[in-house]
Amino acid sequence: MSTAIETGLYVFLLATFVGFEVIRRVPPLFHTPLMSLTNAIAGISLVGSLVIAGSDHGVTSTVLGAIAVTASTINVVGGFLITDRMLKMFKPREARKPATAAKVAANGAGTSAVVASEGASR
Amino acid sequence: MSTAIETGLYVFLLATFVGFEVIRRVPPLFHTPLMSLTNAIAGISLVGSLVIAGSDHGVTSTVLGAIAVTASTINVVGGFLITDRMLKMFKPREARKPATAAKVAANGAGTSAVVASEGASR
Amino acid sequence: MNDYVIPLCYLAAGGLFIVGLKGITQPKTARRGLQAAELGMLFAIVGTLLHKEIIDFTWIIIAFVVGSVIGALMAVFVPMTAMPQRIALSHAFGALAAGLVGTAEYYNHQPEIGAFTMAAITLEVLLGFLTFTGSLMAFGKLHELLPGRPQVYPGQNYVNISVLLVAVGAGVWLVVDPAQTWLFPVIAVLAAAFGVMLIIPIGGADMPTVISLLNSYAGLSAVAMGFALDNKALIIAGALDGSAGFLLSVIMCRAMNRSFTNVLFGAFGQADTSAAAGGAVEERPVRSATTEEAAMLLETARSVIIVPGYGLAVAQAQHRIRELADVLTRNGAEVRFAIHPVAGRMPGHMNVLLAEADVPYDQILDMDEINADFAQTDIALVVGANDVTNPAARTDKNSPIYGMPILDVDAARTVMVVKRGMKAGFAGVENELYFQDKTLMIFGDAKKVAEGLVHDLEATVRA
Amino acid sequence: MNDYVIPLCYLAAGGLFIVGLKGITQPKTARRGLQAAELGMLFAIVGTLLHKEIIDFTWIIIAFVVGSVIGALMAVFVPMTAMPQRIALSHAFGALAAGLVGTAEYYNHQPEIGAFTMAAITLEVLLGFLTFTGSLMAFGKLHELLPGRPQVYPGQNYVNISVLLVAVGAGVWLVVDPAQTWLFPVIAVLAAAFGVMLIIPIGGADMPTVISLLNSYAGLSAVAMGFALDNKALIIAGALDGSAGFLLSVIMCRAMNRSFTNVLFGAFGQADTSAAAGGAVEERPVRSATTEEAAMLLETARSVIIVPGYGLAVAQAQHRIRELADVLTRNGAEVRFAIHPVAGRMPGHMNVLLAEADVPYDQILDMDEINADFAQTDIALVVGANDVTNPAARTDKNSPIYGMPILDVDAARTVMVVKRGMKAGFAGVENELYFQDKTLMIFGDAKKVAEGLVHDLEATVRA
Ligand SMILES: NC(=O)c1ccc[n+]([C@@H]2O[C@H](COP(=O)([O-])OP(=O)(O)OC[C@H]3O[C@@H](n4cnc5c(N)ncnc54)[C@H](OP(=O)(O)O)[C@@H]3O)[C@@H](O)[C@H]2O)c1
Ligand SMILES: NC(=O)c1ccc[n+]([C@@H]2O[C@H](COP(=O)([O-])OP(=O)(O)OC[C@H]3O[C@@H](n4cnc5c(N)ncnc54)[C@H](OP(=O)(O)O)[C@@H]3O)[C@@H](O)[C@H]2O)c1
Repeated sequence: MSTAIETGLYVFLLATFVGFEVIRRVPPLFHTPLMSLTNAIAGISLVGSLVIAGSDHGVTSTVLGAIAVTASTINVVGGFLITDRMLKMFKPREARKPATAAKVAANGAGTSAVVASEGASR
Repeated sequence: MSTAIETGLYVFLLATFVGFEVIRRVPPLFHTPLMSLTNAIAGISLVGSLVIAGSDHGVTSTVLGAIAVTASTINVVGGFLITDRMLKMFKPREARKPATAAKVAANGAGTSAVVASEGASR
Repeated sequence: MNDYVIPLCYLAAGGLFIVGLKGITQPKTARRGLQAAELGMLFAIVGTLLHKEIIDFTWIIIAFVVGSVIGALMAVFVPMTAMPQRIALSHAFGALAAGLVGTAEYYNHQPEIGAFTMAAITLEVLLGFLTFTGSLMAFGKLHELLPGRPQVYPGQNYVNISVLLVAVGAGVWLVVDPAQTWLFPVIAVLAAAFGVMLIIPIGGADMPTVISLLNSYAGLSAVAMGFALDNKALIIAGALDGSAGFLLSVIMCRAMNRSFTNVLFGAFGQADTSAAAGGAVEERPVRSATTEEAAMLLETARSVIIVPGYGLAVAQAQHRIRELADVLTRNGAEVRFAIHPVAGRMPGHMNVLLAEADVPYDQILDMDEINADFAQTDIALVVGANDVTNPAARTDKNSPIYGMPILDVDAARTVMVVKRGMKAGFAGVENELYFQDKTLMIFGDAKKVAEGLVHDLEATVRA
Repeated sequence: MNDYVIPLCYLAAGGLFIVGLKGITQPKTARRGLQAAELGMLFAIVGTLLHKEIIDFTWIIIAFVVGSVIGALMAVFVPMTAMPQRIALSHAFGALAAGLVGTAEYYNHQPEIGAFTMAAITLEVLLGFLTFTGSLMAFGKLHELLPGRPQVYPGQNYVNISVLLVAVGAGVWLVVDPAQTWLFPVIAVLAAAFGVMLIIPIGGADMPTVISLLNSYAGLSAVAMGFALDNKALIIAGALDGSAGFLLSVIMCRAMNRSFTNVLFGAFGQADTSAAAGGAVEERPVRSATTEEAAMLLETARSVIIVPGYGLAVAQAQHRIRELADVLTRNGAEVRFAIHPVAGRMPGHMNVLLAEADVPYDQILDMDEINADFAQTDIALVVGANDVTNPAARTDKNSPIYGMPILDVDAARTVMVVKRGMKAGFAGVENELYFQDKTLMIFGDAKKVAEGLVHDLEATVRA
């Protein structure tokens, strides 16, 4: 068995174990960002695409490579940006914008407990 | 960089990730069996020992190899057997030997709830 | 020098991708994880650009700029409600790249490819083109460019599987006898055709499971590319992608108590259509209420659990619902959100929508965390959710959703349901919940009703 | 043929080891996991025996038989209380094998070893012999062949570190200039010496942390062997071993609120000795009771939490304590066991001892699971545990155990403490708990006291 195959099999086996172990711990809260992050990571097909777009194997090869680079780059750039956009939206209770607290405070008695806890955490 | 080093580094990196992810999930209940199981697995040094004990590099090498094989085999055989012995001891509440239930039953009133629950699970 | 730098770049990339995924297991570390993954990608790209095979950067730069612009625009402008489509589209891009790279590799090195590399390339192209067309179809159904209903005809499954088998057979033949170069385009075309045919019989609402599965295929095609190019970073990234997609689809299937086979070949969701077409909706009395009446009840509630579903996403009502939650909180009620694993249009979708509307994530609870609390809750407010609250899943052995774990909204003292009419949900079954005495229907579009409730509640509170 | 069979055997072994460890994360799958690991080892051995370098099986068979017999005898006859020693001994065996293999490899191939392989062999030998002698020392201290007290002298840490640095420096020199063959034995001897010197200043009760760390070193020496022999199954097994040892020692350090440095270089447990020697034990009044008096109280208790500690293991009292738990249960009380992560003589040791005595594992709870329940408990019965129940960890900033998470036994309505006298525990600090009004001391050997309690309780119940 060639070392390339053997090594490939080891890396695949181990990476799959790691993948399953890590991803099973991702809470449902983050399932959508998880998908978009793995999308971005799958943009790793850039690695193959770049070499083909930049090497000297005739026009067809270069064009196929350029399309592949475009497609992969969309995934990388788009995937990371959108994951970041999503993750920024997730905030714990304490981190809500002060405006809310102000509004709440203006509302008096019934909610004083809530106000107190919000105030304390800042 | 030679492929052997490269591959080795990948395998080490990934296996360490797997190790940490899996072992952090082992409950304290099983920390002792875990240690004895990894001991057994570390008997994998047999792989190196066997080749040295069996190959033709002079007496010294063979003797060193034979000692190494003995030491590794103690780990493998002893480690697996003792882990098995330990794991067999861990039983959930329902699986306790009937004798206990009988003794309990003979004790009447105060414990009828316990008896009932033990009975139902069998 | 590069003999060391390039392999170490790839090694770092592989490690950083894993660190990235580990980050996203916790809210606190999620963004740091993202940055680790970004750094990993940077390493991978730098390592690749150092390859001495690359002699001309013109096309690389052009393609990179074009891709970046498109990617950035998509990332900035896509609304959160359109996440499922976007994900489907990006599977298509990734798979297309894999397919094209495989094709170029084949034609560039064609006569001297070893059997193993040939097998890897064939697999890469097969999975690549299959996932490409399949994901485009999924995109079409999710974006409602294509009809969402399952399109079925007799013997369909056999035809589909035959196409796949022929493609695989051709691949094996090509590996065994590399002289048959005409087989290569045949494989590519058959794979693309199978991708389309696979999605045709699957209903639009099953697309989330399907895109998770396509996620997994896209990952596997990257793995195949890694084997073909002997690049371990590719194999790691592909394996992570593959296991993520696979696990998510398993989680969803389990949460629907359905099997993979049923999702892929079951043409589920047909009943839905036929029932709607036949107008077979039964006329049984339900208690319905206006938003004013509902607001009066809500005003007295000390604890409210809001259950958002697919209808909330469709109506884009997340911001209005958050306002409603704010008003209720100001009125002194404890308000929480309960999320079923398959509520909405993709895994975790409801969470993102609520986060977008500024609902703090510790107010959003998973099914397992909150189910026991319904019994101590004054009002369960179901907004555009249906199947995930249907008690038939617990009791009716003949129901298609029997055995699916559900949110126990019927344990709450009062249940309010916001939906447009009495139509069934995705599974096409009637919901006994609506006919219970404790249930109050508030008919209307989720966004409008939420607006009305906020308005009336503010009026009541002020009064 | 073997070109395929051997690598696949190793691949299978690597995978099965992981599956094995995954199994042991849950009681239900633990034994299946063990079987997977055994199968993996079988694959690894078969794969190795197919190597064509092996030409003579005589010595292999002899060594294998001898090893199997010794291993089996040890496995069958070692008592559970002696687990820590046995584990230390098996680290020594594993590390010895690694060191010897490295030595043989070096002398067999000596002039033609590449720099990388040479570095791997050096590391293997260094870690191997260091771990070998270190583990033997740990065995000696645990088995009480050597004095348990830390043996310290001024400047000790500097001397030790110098020895290690010289050994590492010699290793680097040898890799750079392979002609200096005389360096090899120097490295081996220095490593062995360092192993001894490392353990001398560490107290017997810190041995559990130390053996976990040695576990990790033994794993790393297997990894180095894997690099030297280019064998990936070795690297995987070594990495698993290494991460297990490392994680366990981290868990223990955290549970003691101490740092690695403190454990390795802190000569902790000295205070203990000096206090005992100086007879500085303060004479303050405590409430003490006979077993009859205690039995009368226990008879009325509806809920009892038993807190076993190091003293229970020393007294081998696990079977008697289980009988006590049985009698209490028969008397209608709810009985549970609370285990602190560092109670006893090695991680998880208390669990094994209780399991041996037939206590069902769902009656045994970890600190985090049970701490909140002490407040609703009638009697907390502390048997041979001390530091892990000391409230000073919560309140007294000057205490050496300040910040260590403890079992909140003082929240129970009544606390009973079984120990031989008023001596301090491992950390050498007094325990305020014993002077509280709600605390009752029952002085005596844990086993004897437990026997007495069972006897008196049975008498009381019968009466
Ligand atoms: N999330 C996933 O990843 C995923 C994956 C695969 C399958 N599924 C399936 O999708 C379903 C999800 O359950 P679900 O409870 O969220 O949805 P559902 O059962 O499909 O019900 C959604 C309800 O929302 C109502 N609705 C639609 N548009 C509305 C609007 N604009 N305003 C107010 N209400 C509106 C509909 O009733 P009206 O027409 O009467 O308004 C419908 O009954 C499950 O059957 C699940 O198995 C989900
Ligand atoms: N488990 C681990 O892996 C680990 C690792 C590193 C360090 N440690 C350390 O070890 C300590 C463990 O705490 P622990 O509470 O279990 O033990 P401890 O604090 O050392 O106390 C044990 C107590 O048991 C009593 N005892 C000894 N022999 C006895 C016998 N035959 N019958 C009755 N009582 C007996 C002793 O008091 P008398 O002399 O008065 O009888 C002593 O106070 C902690 O300080 C921890 O940091 C543990």
